[in-house]
Amino acid sequence: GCKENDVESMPKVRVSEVIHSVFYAPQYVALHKGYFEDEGLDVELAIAWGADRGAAALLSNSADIALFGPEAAVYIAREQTDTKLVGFAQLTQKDGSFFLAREPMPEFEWTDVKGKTIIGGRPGGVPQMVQEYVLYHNDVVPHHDVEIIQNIDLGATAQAFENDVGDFVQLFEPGASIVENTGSGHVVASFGEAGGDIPYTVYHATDSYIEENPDIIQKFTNAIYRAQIWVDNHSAEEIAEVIQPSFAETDYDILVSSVERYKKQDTWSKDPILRKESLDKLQEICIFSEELDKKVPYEEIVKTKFAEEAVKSINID
Amino acid sequence: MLNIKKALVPKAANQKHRDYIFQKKIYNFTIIFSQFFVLFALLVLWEWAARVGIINTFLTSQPTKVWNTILTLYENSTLFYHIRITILETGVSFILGTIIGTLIATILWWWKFLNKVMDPYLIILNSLPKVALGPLFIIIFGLGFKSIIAMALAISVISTTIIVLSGFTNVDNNYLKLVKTFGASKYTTFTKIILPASIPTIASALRVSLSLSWVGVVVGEFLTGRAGLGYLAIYGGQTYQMDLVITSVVLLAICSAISYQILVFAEKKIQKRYS
Amino acid sequence: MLNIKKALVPKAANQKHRDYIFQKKIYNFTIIFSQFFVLFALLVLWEWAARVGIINTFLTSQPTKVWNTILTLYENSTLFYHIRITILETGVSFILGTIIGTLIATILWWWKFLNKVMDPYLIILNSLPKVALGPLFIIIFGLGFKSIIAMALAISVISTTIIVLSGFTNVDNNYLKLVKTFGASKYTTFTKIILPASIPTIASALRVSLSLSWVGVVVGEFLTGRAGLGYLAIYGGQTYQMDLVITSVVLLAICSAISYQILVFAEKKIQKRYS
Amino acid sequence: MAKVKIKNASVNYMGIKGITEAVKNINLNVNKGEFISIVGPSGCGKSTLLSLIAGLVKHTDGVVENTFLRSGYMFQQDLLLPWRTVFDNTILGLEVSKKSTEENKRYAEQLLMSMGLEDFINFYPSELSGGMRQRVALARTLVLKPDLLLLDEPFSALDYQTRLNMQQEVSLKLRTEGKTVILVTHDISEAIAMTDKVVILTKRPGQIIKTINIELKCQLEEPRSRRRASNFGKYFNEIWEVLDNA
Amino acid sequence: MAKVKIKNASVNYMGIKGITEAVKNINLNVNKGEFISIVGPSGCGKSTLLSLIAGLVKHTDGVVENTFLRSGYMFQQDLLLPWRTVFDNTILGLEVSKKSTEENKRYAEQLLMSMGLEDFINFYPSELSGGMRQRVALARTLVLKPDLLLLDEPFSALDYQTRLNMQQEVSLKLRTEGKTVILVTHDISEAIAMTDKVVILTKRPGQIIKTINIELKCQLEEPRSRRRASNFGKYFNEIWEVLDNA
Ligand SMILES: Nc1ncnc2c1ncn2[C@@H]1O[C@H](COP(=O)(O)OP(=O)(O)OP(=O)(O)O)[C@@H](O)[C@H]1O
Ligand SMILES: Nc1ncnc2c1ncn2[C@@H]1O[C@H](COP(=O)(O)OP(=O)(O)OP(=O)(O)O)[C@@H](O)[C@H]1O
Ligand SMILES: [Mg+2]
Ligand SMILES: [Mg+2]
Repeated sequence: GCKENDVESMPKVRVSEVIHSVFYAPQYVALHKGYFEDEGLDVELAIAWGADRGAAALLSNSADIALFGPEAAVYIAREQTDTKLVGFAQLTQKDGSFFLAREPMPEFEWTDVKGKTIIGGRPGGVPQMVQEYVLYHNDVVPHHDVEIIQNIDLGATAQAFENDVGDFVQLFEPGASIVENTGSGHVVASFGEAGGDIPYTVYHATDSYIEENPDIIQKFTNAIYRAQIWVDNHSAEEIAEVIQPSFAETDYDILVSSVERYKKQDTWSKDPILRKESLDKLQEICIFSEELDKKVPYEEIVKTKFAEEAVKSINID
Repeated sequence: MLNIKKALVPKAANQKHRDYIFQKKIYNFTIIFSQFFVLFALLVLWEWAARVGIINTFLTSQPTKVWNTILTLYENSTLFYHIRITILETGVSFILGTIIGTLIATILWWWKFLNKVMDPYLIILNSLPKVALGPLFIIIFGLGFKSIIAMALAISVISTTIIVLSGFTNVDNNYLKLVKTFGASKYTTFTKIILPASIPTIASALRVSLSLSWVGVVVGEFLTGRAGLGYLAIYGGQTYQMDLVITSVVLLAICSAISYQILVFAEKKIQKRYS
Repeated sequence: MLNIKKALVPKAANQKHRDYIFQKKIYNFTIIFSQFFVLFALLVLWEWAARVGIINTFLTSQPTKVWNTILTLYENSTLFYHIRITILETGVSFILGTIIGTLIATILWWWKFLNKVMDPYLIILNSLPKVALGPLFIIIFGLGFKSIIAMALAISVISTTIIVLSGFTNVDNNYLKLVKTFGASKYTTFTKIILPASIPTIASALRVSLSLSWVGVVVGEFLTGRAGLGYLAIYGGQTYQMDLVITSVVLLAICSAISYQILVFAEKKIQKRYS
Repeated sequence: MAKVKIKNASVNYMGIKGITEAVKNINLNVNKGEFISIVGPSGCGKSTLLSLIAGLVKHTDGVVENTFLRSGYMFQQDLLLPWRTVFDNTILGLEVSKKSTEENKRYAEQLLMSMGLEDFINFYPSELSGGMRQRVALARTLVLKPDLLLLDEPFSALDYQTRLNMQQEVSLKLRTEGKTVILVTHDISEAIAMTDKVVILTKRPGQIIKTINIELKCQLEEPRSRRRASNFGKYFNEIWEVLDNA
Repeated sequence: MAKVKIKNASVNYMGIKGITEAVKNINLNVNKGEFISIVGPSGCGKSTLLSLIAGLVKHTDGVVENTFLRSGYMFQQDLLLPWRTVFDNTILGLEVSKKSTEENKRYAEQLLMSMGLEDFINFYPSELSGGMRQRVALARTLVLKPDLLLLDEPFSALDYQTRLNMQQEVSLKLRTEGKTVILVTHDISEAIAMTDKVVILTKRPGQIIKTINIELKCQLEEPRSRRRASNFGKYFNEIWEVLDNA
């Protein structure tokens, strides 16, 4: 059951998200269905526009909890040891990007991209690393068998593709839906499916914050878990309806189709537990891309205690 | 013809003067007409090119879509929310920027030694592309409002300082000599002469400060905004909604042009009194 | 003491004058000393705070790390490569921006009607936050160099135009009256009077154009750079190498300050001849 | 025979808010070789009258005829272009009116030499004193060989001593070359010292209130000795009184 | 008894590149009630000499004594502050020297009235003519009740007619109030018309080359009638020749 909430002094929690995206639907569900309030938390959302800045926000104490990929915590653990960022609740378990071609390719094989050009992401970013990893494991050597354009700002990749740059493009939602709508691109593969389970976005806090505020962390994890359950049990339309206020500027139909696509490939974790195997996989991908030389121990950057507690205490109704 | 002229130009000294004023009026009307025409033609051309398919509306949007986006935002009642946020941020950074810039200029005017010591640093700071400092501000000021204001101030304060300081130092030396003959102290000289005499310069510094504040707030919202027109633009960009990008750019242009005009109007009044 | 003075001030009209010059020299020396001291103190403080752990070096880096990063880049022989790229881009957009701005100003000076019609559009374009248009440039100009230059031009051209045009229209009317008594054509008036008389204004427009070119190139490299200091900064951010971010900011500051100084120097020479 | 004939001429400047009557009902004849000065309160339309004669503004009423071949203008400021040398400034008018032949250039040099500027031909205006600059301005005007010279307060920006010296020099130069001169000035003593006829205008709209012929008791037709004439003070007071009551 | 005594005084301005000798070996005594003028070529150190007497610059050599209680300065430009009304400009000196008592303010009003400015007390300087502005500047100086007035080319920025009128007015005002006056001017006729003693300086470094006592044959001690004196021209030429050869 839920803990008692003290309306008088709801602790304020400053949460930062990487970008503002349907990809994090359960978070908005928790927000709009009042799960945070139920738990007695006053959540204030901020956008960092980048995982690096989300991590910086935690380190500089301008956010209490930040949502980003655990690779940032890995890098930081590699660089220095005084402050550790610890992931305590996983939100998404798959890469959220899709692979689009110019023509529909029902029989798409990864080897079809040989000799072609792909618009990718910035070097060092997880989407790019996952792409290279997937390509490599499907017998395509990145940058050798295929040309990858990496110098385009994230906000301009779809436009560049529309403007006849490249043969394939890697896009997040709602970009993929929008490009499909214009008819100039067609989703041929999903990196979520191809890449398998990895801890793509995880809520982090500094180790000291977790130590000092175990209550808050627990309540927050509970709310997220409840939202994950709700999302799992409802249709794309229902989800879109709930999160619409956070996406007032986006067309409702696009919203539904984006949610649908994510839902279909099991993007959202069923529970907030970050498992060792999937972190290992992420680290492998980083090592593969030569952004990391050796793995950081799982225990150093992950605490599953709160997630496990949430799973135990909350019954699926 | 004559009657039309008389109706349009009721007051004139004589027939020649009436012709003259009539022609002037026609000329001014032609200009205003052309201005609207240019706008109208551009919009029509844009819309037409989009409909016929010469340009890809996914990339460049189109006037009717922009209009619809504005309507949608209005119906969501988020339109004025975003506008208000951005105007608020710009206003705060504009006022703060002017005050801080003037204060720094005052200190540097007062303490000449410091002025000379800081000189090269002012130049470096002024020529530094402050956009590159974005990440640092997030670290220092956190996400949100404070970082946005900090970004805007970083961009506007140094320029304001330099302009105001040059105003202070360019005050006619003869005024200083005059109050010296009255035995004025440095403080009196500053309050009675330097500051009021620099008001026209400060007023023109305001213009620079205002336009830099707009730029700064937009860059700041790109960096860490949760609302506002800059946020809308970057959000639209990240989610490939060019309609939203163009809409916010258009709204930004309108807002900043209006604020600029208000300032120019106020400036004219001030200039009149102080010079 | 006296001998030291004599050694330091070999030429002076008399003893009093020597004392005067000596004091001036001491004063100037104190200023330069203080300038270096400020720099040195900041660096030491930063380094110390980083070592003691007051500030988190992961976020703010530290002087020795920045220095090491510079050395590493140098050893990779990528240091001057990135610097060269950014300087090249800035140089091209600076020169192009000045030429285009002056050309537009010339056209508007020549064709007064167009000038009046375009007036409100110039104001709107000037106050438009051009950074928000980034994606559009990629669409129109493609990736890389051309888009970067376009971004820089978008940011600098309108300001240059406005300053140069105000220079053209502020040329002393009496000069125009003078050549009118010689029966000068509009073309002659422009080439013999307006243009040379505006050279000091154009020179000061260059300053604005230069600093906007730097900003524009950095923003452009953020958007679609494959090399250059702006690219280094964004790459550093992406891969959590704050050392690299700070290093590129420092390098940018140095480059832009140097270019600014060169310009000011050239400007002084020009001002001397033309006014 | 009068070469400039002005009959009942008026000049109005049009503005949106109203008409400015600058000068009104002007009747004036100027013969070849005459030295005439125009004095009047500031803003009374003196410069307008000169522009009218030069054909730079159009008269609203009346008749204006000017049969001089070419008129040369000299202004209060020297209007030297700071980026041109003394010589290049001198030939500006030649260049603009496409007459910069070798011969004319030689004439420009001669003019500069005759004014004692031979050592400064390649100097820039900023390196000259006020008097020298005004001399260059005169050379720039004379090099176009005007037969009528319109001087609009040519010395009023100079300091007192330089002004007296320039009056002397310019007066001598123009009289020896046999030019016709119309001089606008505020300075009554300048008008008396330099010209033979003083035309006094009223406040705006400028009308001719009185024309005084100056006949000084002096030996030489040059300002310095004219100033010493015993009836100089009488003319001064006469003009002063007319002006003061205008 | 001389109230200003200057003996062998020199003023040097120091600069990195060298010393500028502004004035040199000045010997000058000024008695109470005297009207003295200083003329000399531009840049010869006239303003420096005034500043020396006012105590604004220090002499490098010699002795300077000034036992006047308070000296008032008047400059070439009126230096009215455009953002202050006529009245507020007048009391600027009072405010700065912390003497803006009710009594002094009343005195300021009286002064303005005595100069015919009663209707303009609340006007801004930009709404006044040049002559009125210079009158306000005089009131601003006089309101501090100086016994010595230092006038540094006070009328040279005015147009000719206004200048003559202001000479008349100011001269009358200062003589009736029994002030002591030192006037710096370029204008020889102004010096003769307004003062009783003309001190002529050489080129820089300014040295006193000659002091001429003016004794005009006229009825009234006012510039207008002094100008009509028959020996006015004689003095003019005398000073002119000294200056021209200086
Ligand atoms: N181009 C113009 N348009 C409108 N009004 C004008 C124009 N030129 C002059 N005026 C007005 O006409 C009147 C006479 O001007 P003008 O310059 O001829 O006088 P002036 O006697 O030469 O004055 P000053 O003594 O100041 O040189 C003035 O009131 C002036 O404001
Ligand atoms: N503060 C100063 N520092 C250095 N040199 C100065 C200073 N003030 C004046 N001078 C120089 O001293 C000389 C005399 O100056 P001053 O102003 O006294 O001359 P002036 O006779 O009043 O000139 P003007 O006729 O132009 O008013 C000039 O050569 C001037 O350049
Ligand atoms: Mg005039
Ligand atoms: Mg002086």
